[in-house]
Amino acid sequence: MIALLLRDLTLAFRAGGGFGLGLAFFLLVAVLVPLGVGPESGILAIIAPGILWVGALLASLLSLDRIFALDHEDGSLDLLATAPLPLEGVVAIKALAHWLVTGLALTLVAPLLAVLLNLPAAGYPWLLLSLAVGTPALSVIGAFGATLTIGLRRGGLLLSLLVLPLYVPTLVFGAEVARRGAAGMALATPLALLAAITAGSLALLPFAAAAAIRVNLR
Amino acid sequence: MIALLLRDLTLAFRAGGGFGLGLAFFLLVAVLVPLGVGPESGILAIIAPGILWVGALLASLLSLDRIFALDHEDGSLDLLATAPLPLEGVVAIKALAHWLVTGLALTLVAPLLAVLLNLPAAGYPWLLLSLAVGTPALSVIGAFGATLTIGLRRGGLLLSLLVLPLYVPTLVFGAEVARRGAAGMALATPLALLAAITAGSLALLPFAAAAAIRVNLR
Amino acid sequence: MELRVGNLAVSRGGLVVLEGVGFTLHPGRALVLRGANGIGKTTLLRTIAGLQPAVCGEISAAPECLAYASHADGLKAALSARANLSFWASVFGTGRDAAGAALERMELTGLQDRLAAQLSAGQKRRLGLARLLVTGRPVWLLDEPTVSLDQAAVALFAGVVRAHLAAGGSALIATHIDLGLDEAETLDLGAFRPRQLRPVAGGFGEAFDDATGALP
Amino acid sequence: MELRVGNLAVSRGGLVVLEGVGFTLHPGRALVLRGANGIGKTTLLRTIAGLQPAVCGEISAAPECLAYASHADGLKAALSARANLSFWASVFGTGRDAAGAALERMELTGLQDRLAAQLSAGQKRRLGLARLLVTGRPVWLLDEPTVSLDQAAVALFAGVVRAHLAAGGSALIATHIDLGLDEAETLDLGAFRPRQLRPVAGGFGEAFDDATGALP
Amino acid sequence: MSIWEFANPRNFMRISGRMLPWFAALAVLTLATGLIWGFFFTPDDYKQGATVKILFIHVPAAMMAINAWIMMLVTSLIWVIRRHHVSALAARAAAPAGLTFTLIALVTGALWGQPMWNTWWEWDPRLTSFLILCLFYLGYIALWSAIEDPEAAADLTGILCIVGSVFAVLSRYAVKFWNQGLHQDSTILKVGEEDPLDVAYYVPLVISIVGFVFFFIVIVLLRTRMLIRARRLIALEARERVG
Ligand code: HEM
Ligand SMILES: Nc1ncnc2c1ncn2[C@@H]1O[C@H](COP(=O)(O)OP(=O)(O)OP(=O)(O)O)[C@@H](O)[C@H]1O
Ligand SMILES: Nc1ncnc2c1ncn2[C@@H]1O[C@H](COP(=O)(O)OP(=O)(O)OP(=O)(O)O)[C@@H](O)[C@H]1O
Ligand SMILES: [Mg+2]
Ligand SMILES: [Mg+2]
Repeated sequence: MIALLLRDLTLAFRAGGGFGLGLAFFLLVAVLVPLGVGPESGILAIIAPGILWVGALLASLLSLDRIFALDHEDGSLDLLATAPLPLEGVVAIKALAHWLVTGLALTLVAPLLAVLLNLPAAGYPWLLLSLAVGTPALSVIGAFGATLTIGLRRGGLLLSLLVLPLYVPTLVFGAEVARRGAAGMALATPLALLAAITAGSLALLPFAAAAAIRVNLR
Repeated sequence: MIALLLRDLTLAFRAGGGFGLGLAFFLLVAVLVPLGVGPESGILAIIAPGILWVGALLASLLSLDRIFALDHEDGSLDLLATAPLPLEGVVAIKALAHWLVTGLALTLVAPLLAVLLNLPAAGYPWLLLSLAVGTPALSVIGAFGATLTIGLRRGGLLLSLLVLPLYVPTLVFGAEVARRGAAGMALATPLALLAAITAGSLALLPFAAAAAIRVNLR
Repeated sequence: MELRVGNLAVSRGGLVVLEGVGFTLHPGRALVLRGANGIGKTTLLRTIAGLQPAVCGEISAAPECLAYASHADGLKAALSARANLSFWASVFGTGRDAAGAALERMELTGLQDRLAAQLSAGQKRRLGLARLLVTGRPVWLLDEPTVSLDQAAVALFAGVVRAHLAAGGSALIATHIDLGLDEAETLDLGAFRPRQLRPVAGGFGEAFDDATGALP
Repeated sequence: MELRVGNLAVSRGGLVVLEGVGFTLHPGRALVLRGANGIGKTTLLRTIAGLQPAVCGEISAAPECLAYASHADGLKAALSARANLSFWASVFGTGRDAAGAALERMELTGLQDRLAAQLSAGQKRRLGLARLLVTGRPVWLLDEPTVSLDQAAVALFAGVVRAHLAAGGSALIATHIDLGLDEAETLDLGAFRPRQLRPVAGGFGEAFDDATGALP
Repeated sequence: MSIWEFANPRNFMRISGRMLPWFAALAVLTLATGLIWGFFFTPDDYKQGATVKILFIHVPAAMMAINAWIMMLVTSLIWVIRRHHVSALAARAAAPAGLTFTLIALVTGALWGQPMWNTWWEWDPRLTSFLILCLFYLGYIALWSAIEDPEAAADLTGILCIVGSVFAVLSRYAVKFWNQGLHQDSTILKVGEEDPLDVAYYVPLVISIVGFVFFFIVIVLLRTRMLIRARRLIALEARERVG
């Protein structure tokens, strides 16, 4: 298990492996939106929490197809399935690796990008907290979606279509926490709901994902 | 040449081929942004042209890696390079196929999504015009970027990183045309600049792209 | 560990491609599967390895005893030859030394720090086969193991298989070429081809084969 | 069309892997390249095909006369066998009939409407080789063409090559196994291995090999 | 006769073939009655004028959009648990119908919104959750058509449908939390309470809802029969090719 985590992390840090690129994408969204929307900082400050959450979501979405498709293409997935590891564990580890290189990294750089989008100072801790609590759900749900499209070459865009509706509750509560935080409103309820979604997906989705992998291998 | 165009279009329309998914992504951006930003239609109307342009850009960006990487993986690109077609022509045809299945399709559905984002009625024709003039540039620039990352497996995110800076002028002028159109302001200058960018990239980039392919094959 | 296969039927694309396959593979023995392209060798091996369900019949060995090597090598292009092997060694719990020993055995020690992407077709294949040594499992299922190997490498690999047999392991090998394993028995799969191809019972093909009755 | 190669040196990964390669391939003849794994057969064929530049030396044939078949088959999994071939036939301008004839020649007519994804390893390979027939080019460069083929298919392919030679074509074939082409000459690449590996002249490797002088 | 008789494709074809004309007749009858009554024999609303008549399409379509998903969930569960092939195909058959109902509800809602709320689109929770439902349908259909092997496609779409249902409920709740909205609550089940739907509208509305139900059944039966025939064609072709 630990060997698998280490391998996935090593591969992510190698050239072309995807680490840093999720971050870069997040950065680019934060840069492009002001370019597209125009520079009035009043509007930017209002939309900042939402745009940052959408950016985080897209950044983690785009790296999903690497979770399993690479292993399937080069035959490693067949070999992992015959190795002495439970497939549920493989899914959980791979989702964890994905979170470490995207979700965690995004959370850590988010304050920087918030500056670009003129987020009010009160919003920073809540933005961070909402990302820290919400991004693990994005990784697990994404890993589940990725198992559905394993067999399809370049299923990337289909994967996005499948996963995005599943991301909606996380996005809504996450952005709500960040927005209310920035506006100084009460936010215990959405935060609790966000945490509940994360906990629930962590507990249940690896089983669904392992079932989908078995279907795809046969 | 026509055989190549037909083949690429056939493949795009086959299951998992990518047509419709670019569209789906565009739709998803238009849905996610309000979910993240919150439902006030006044704010949405102001940011609508910018968000739609950012969405169109991301949608065409995400399908770029299919342009060459698939052909490289299965060996077709080697064979195409030794076939009696000029590589510049191959690039141009592939960019054309990409534009037909993404840029053109995006332009045609943009008015629908503009409804979702409460774009003012005056903005519709200009949004359409800006997309029609600007998206060919996105496809050609993207095809050029795709040739740079041919050799890298799943170079998708690196590709985004390389191409996005190149997309900035198109985005800025395109969104400006759409925004001024929605606000009823004069827009001849940005429109002329947008057209100039498109014409210039169409004329020059296929040569750069063909050179990049030759480097990647050796 | 004995591998007994009895009356096995396997399917691909919803059709039964082989049926009534039966053999016993004793420890210390090798069995070579032969048959024309498309007869179902890959399908049979995947079924025995537990990657796809059998249509019917039984397979005695537990998946925990089987090591499967497919057409694809499962190498990560961005990792060095050694890192690739070490990963599988820790997955199978055979420890770090196993990887070094396997590299040595397949004569890859000189290339161990090279990235897998920078190996030639035959070198990659040798590295893929070295993985078998670090699984520590007794029954090897090999799908055309010698593709891309030159004669010296084929002989080297035959030696590795022979040593594995001598240590009490066994091997089931699908191949088109002669490996020089004289002691191996051969099983021609042509005999198990169904007389008439038919859809898998209980699958989509069979369920709808006769769905509408005679068309009016 | 005669292929003359003189004093050719080829490189891979910035190192010269073969040098001083020279041979002449006359119309109607076949030349088999032999050599251990990793000696540089693939590299040599790619260089001759014009896919990568030679380090030095000359190659007489224009790329327009060469048809290259690599390790990968260039098949689109989502297209039928026939559509795959027809595409190449129209790219090479040899017309629709060529595809049908090639399918027939490689005994794939029965599989022509099957998607390429649904072919077995050997069937895919046969389809990849059928592409050579629709190029209409005289000089074939073949990189391990018989990988995954069974004996019948190898014989079939040898027949195709023989017919190609009889029609005035020629073939340069890298392979580890015996094709049964008795009339073919053999060239062992072992002889062209540089005594000492050295970086390519004018490349990054050489430029910085001695960049700092003796370290102080 | 047990319901599982339907699980056998042959029986399904036989029984459904016999029932289809009756359902079709019922569908035509109820739809025609409900819609004609609704459009021509109800008074204009004092506030909404004639636009209120969109109600007779909008509400049934919206209800059926949800019901179609529920039916897909049930048939998917039957496939996953009991592995009846017809049930997998029925789920597949229902998806495009459900998508169409969703789109009808969205479009009629938009047409209605223009005079009522003075906007085509509003990020109201009900509207938003329909948009998300639309995406679920699209993803489900796309996944079915992307996977070649029917067995794997049925399994994977079944898993997607089950997991998706949980998330669909969650997002319904989430968007409600996010925006209180303009759309009125359900009143159809509250007859007799204060401020009910006017009886003049109530009866034709119920009839057209029943009409939509029959219409849905007819479409699903037709499409399932078509998919069964298509599978049979593939099975016969496969036999021919190899035999
Ligand atoms: C695109 C947008 C819309 C969607 C997706 C939508 C969705 C729905 C749904 C799901 C129902 C079913 C209610 C139930 O099950 O009881 C419904 C009912 C209804 N809708 Fe809409 N709606 C939309 C726009 C509108 C608009 C603009 C109006 C007009 C003001 C409207 C008025 C109604 C009414 C009066 C009902 C019946 C409620 C009842 O009495 O049960 N809707 N709508
Ligand atoms: N995805 C698929 N869908 C439908 N049929 C398939 C699929 N893959 C393979 N087949 C068919 O199933 C049969 C068995 O294939 P299999 O790959 O097991 O053959 P094989 O004996 O390994 O052949 P080879 O020696 O060429 O590797 C072949 O006739 C092949 O055409
Ligand atoms: N991308 C690369 N970077 C650096 N070195 C490489 C790369 N690819 C191959 N090599 C090395 O170049 C040499 C020649 O490789 P080549 O693929 O031409 O060999 P080959 O004769 O075709 O071998 P095989 O019979 O195994 O296919 C080998 O020693 C190989 O290790
Ligand atoms: Mg095989
Ligand atoms: Mg080679």
